[in-house]
Amino acid sequence: MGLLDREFTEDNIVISKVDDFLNWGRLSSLWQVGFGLACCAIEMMATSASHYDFDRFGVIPRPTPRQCDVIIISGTVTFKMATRVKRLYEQMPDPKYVISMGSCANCGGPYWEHGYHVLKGVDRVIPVDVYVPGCPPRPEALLEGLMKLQEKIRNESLVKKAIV
Amino acid sequence: MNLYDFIFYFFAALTIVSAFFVVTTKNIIYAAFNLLLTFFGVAGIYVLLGADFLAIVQLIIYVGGILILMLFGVMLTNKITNVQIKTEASFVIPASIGVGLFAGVLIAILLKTEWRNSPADIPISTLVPIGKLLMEEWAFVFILLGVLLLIALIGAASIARKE
Amino acid sequence: MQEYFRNIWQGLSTVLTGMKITFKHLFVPAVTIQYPDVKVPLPERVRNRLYVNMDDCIGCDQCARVCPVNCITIETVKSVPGEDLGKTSNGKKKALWVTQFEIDIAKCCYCQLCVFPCPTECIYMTDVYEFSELERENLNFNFVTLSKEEILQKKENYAKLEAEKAAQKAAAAKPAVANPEQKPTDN
Amino acid sequence: MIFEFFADLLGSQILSAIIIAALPLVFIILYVLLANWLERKVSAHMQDRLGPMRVGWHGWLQPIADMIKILQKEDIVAKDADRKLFSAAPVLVFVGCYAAFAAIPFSSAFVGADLELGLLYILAVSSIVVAGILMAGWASNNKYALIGAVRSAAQIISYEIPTVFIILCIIIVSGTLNLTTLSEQQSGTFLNWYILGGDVEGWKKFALIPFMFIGFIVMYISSVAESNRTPFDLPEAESELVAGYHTEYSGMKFAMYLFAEYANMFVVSALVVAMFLGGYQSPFGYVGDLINVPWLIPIEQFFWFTVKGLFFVFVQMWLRWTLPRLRVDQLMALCWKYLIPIAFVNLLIISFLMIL
Repeated sequence: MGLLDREFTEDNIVISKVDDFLNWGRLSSLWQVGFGLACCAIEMMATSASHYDFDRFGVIPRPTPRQCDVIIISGTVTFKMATRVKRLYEQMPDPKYVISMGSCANCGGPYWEHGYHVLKGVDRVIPVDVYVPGCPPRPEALLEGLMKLQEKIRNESLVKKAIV
Repeated sequence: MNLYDFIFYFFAALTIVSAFFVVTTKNIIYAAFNLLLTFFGVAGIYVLLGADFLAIVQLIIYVGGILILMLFGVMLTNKITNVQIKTEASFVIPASIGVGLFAGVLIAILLKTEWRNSPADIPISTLVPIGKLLMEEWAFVFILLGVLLLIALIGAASIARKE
Repeated sequence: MQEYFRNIWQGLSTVLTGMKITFKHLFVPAVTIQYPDVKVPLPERVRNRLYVNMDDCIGCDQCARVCPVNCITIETVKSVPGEDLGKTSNGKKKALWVTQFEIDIAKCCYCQLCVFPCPTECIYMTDVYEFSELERENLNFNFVTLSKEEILQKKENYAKLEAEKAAQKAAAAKPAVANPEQKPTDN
Repeated sequence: MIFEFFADLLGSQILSAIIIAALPLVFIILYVLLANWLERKVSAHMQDRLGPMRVGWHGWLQPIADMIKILQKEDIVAKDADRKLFSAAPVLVFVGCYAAFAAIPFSSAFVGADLELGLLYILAVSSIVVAGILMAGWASNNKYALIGAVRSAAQIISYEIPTVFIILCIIIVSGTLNLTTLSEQQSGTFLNWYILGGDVEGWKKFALIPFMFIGFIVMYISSVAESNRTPFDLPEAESELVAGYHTEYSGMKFAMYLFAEYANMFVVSALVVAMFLGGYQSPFGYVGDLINVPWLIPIEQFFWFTVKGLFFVFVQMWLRWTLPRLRVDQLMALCWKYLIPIAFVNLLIISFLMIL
């Protein structure tokens, strides 16, 4: 993986074409951790099921985090679960992405003020790429979040970003 | 270098190196998996010697059966990976005498054998002659062995039964 | 023995039946809605993203108080006499400048409770559901129409008014209580 | 034969051997890409879904995208894993499947090694796969991986027994273990296929048909079990064992398991095809014979072999999306109480018929 580990300081036409190619591969086959937390997980399952069909985007649930690219935090993250979520995330191989689905995962949702047991937003333990709002979000909203993530991946680059 | 030479040296090296590791490694699982490579190399050499049936049987029985059984035994036995295997010599004098004798016999055989130096030709399969011999000349022994195995099987099953 | 053969028969026949069903479904047209190209029409009273029509908002704070998760933050400044804030669409006269009206949609639980108490029906739920964001701060929607300078000015105006009122009060009360040092602490 | 052709062309036996060995690899890669796409499409359409749609026409680029992505993934070796065995296991598993391709007769012109013991050879090298899976399970240092590996080994070893019985049936009828000879014996129309009694003459042919059919079914069931596919996918049952023996594998090492699994599916299908369904023989006769173009025949044979093999791969996918997973005891009961007695009785009846 020598090529990928190195960060290029200059942009050029070859690298940007390679970039596009590699990004295309990553964005069109985002395998998901088969992992659901709360009521949003039902909606996530509906997204995988026949009517919305996550597989159209190349998303299939894999049982083990070692073979996954994206983890969808679907629902309330309790403190007890937060450690598990973090461990699952750490077990995934790079490059990995996180979709935070629903109000509870975004910022604690209904429990953001008085929930003694709920993590106030999953971004306190793992870096979130896309926040999908909704309580729970419609399957379309999740698909839209996934497409936003794909856009984000499309704009990733091997070129080292200049410090702005 | 001939293709057959190439293959022979490959399998010979595989056999010797992995056999060396089987003896020297302290990890019992490593020993088992190196044994797999040894069996595999020996099977390859059998093929080059024209004993193709023997090679296949070696693979099926030793790799597919006995080795897997050994691995099962090792893996399902409690704490076997923590057992200290003694690798230092304990009976130096008797062992060296025994090894010396064995080595002497081996070397004597090596020196006395008249090695054929004819180039390797593609061997004819031994399958049909073996089948004919088993079914015609040695049919009685063959059936006897089959009965023996059957008895062993039934015995194992009756021992394994709970009631 | 009979049981044994019945088992075999049952096993084979049920597998074949199942395979027949799945094979039929291979040719059933898919029910999939191809989302970005095709969108299902939403039900009429669907509850999705909140929207506030600031033209109608009178800053009554009722929606914020009823919100079960406190995701609405409202701050108002009283208007000074002479300012015309205009009227709402159902004829109510506005009396407050709304200097802050934020809905943290990330916290919102889409219960629609804020919609009912609104006297001017200015807060309502739209059918927009595709608004995922890359940053959480972007989910904190600010509906205030006034610019920052205007807000500052409104606050100043009100402060001035208060100060004037206080000064008047102080002037009226001066003969009674001769204690000018307390004036600054009043504000 | 193709080996001599390359040896003449390049003037080097070693080089031509390497080329011959690489040809199945090309086939495996192309086939895995196709099978992966097919699997997702078949599964989707059986559930009234569409499957991959967003990359290329009906998602035909999906497996390629998967491969590009897997190439970029981090290669994790867990801290407590046994590094050497952990890296060696996927290679061993893939080698086992790949070695089996050597004896598979793709057409009369292309068969890697025309072995007299072809059938037994395929059985023998598939035992290396078992060792590789056990190695993966042990080296991962993960309870799920180990349980999956042990289950897999138990399953494959048990189901080898009915397979061998059915192979014995075929040996008795055909008198050969050579897959090419076996295919040649079934030449002509599909009436000569061994599932329809083969080239045996007279009433025996008709008497053989039901027993050959039973043999075919037993063989197919046990071959599905040997390639660890649903309903016999207990080694990687995701609802109980995370992902079984490849739980800890990521990136290219996992891709090798993926390749090995799909390659194994084709090997067992090819074995069934070569034994019962005419091997590379066309069911009707050849276009090359009709228009008198002899070099067309091997290409047609390759086509027929691939089509038949892919059909049985498709049936495996079909079964996968039809049947639920078996329990361990049911799995063993199916093998030891049903398949083995049936295969054994079948063997006795067929040998009796052939003596008559």
